[in-house]
Amino acid sequence: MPVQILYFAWVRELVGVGMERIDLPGEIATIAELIGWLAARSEGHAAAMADPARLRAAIDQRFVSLDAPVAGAREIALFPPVTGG
Amino acid sequence: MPVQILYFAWVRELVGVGMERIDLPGEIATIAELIGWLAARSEGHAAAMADPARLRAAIDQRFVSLDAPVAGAREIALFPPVTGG
Amino acid sequence: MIVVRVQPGPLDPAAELAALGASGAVASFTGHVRADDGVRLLELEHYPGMTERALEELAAAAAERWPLSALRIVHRVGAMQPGEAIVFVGAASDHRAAALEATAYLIDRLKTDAPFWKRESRGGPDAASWVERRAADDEAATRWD
Amino acid sequence: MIVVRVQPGPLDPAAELAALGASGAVASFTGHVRADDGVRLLELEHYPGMTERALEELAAAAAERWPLSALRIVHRVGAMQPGEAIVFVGAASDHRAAALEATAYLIDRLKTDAPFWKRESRGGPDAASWVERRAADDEAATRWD
Repeated sequence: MPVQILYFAWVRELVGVGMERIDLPGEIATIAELIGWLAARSEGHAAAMADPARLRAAIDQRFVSLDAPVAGAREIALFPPVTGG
Repeated sequence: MPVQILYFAWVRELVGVGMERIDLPGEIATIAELIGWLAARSEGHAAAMADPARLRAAIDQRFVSLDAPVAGAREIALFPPVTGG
Repeated sequence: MIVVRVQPGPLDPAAELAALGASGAVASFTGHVRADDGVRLLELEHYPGMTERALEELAAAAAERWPLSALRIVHRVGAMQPGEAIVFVGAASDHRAAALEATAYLIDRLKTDAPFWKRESRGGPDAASWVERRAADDEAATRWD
Repeated sequence: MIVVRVQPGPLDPAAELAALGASGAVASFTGHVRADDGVRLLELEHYPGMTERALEELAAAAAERWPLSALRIVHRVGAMQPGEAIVFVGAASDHRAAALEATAYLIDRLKTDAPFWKRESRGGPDAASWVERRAADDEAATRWD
């Protein structure tokens, strides 16, 4: 399934792009598995995904935990903990 | 001793004046006793002092309880509970 | 910077907020004359001299309790129309909780610790009445003891 | 009336406060870029689309929880100088506690529930750094759970 992956803040900087469209292999069930799979795509991806504990995620513009299922997602975002306000 | 007595809000309206200078008899020891003594001065005073539980007081511009001693006071104010803000 | 003011003229909350400056955290509270219960005129009586002293002591107590860079208390006295601002309190700090808590403290305590009295007129010759003190105000104030 | 806005241009807290109207009780919180720790430029990145949704949900949750007559959340994005306002939240109500609590809730929750990221520059080529999340912000947010 083609999914839009968004990156923000230092995740975006390390990956090198803010958005990519990816065909996810069917065996990827959760955000955590997606993070592991993305890490293999480039050195930048590897650096950004090195420590999943530092990452947060959203599916279709709602915050989710890293064990959330990705099935049916159209847009997945990975980013550091938010620091607004 | 001559003391300045101030009245505010409906206490002032019932007494009929906002301020009076009074020579307090030496036997008046507390605000509560002052209230009882003032009640005899006029019908207006009597109406204003009728229910001491509805009155609050300040001595020299500081809130005090009704059993506070009046000795040494230069300015005593009697008024209803405050309602600012 | 602590500013305490009692004034008969109009109070502009926006200007007061701006005057609190640009610290990391700035909180404010404004009370207006309520227009929803038929009140046509509100009169605020106070105890000149004691009022300023009470507000200055309140400001000093807040500045002692929280790390504040600025604090303002402005209270109107005299006659006011519905919708006009009666009171503005605000606090500025590097810390969000300090600004928010100091602001809540200032307005809660002002309602019990400063000598102001409100009289409402609803029209008609005998319709002016002194506002009664609310027990909820005493409870709000005592939570800071 | 609920107003939620994300804007790249300057934010005027005084104008936002005035726009909250003249309810009996109006509370506000403004966050400014701190000037005291050598920061020369602050950049605020956000997640367009999700940001607006998150702020609207936050506003709706506050309006559900307290009886509010008006509520505003305005957040800047992009580059800002020290002293400039980053965020304004405010609430108006007939009830003092509702306005104050809703305002504290909005800013506490905004810090954990909306996708914003701050980057600070202190001058020098490599001196830009992403701000780390503070545990105190998580604690402040969870007190409303």
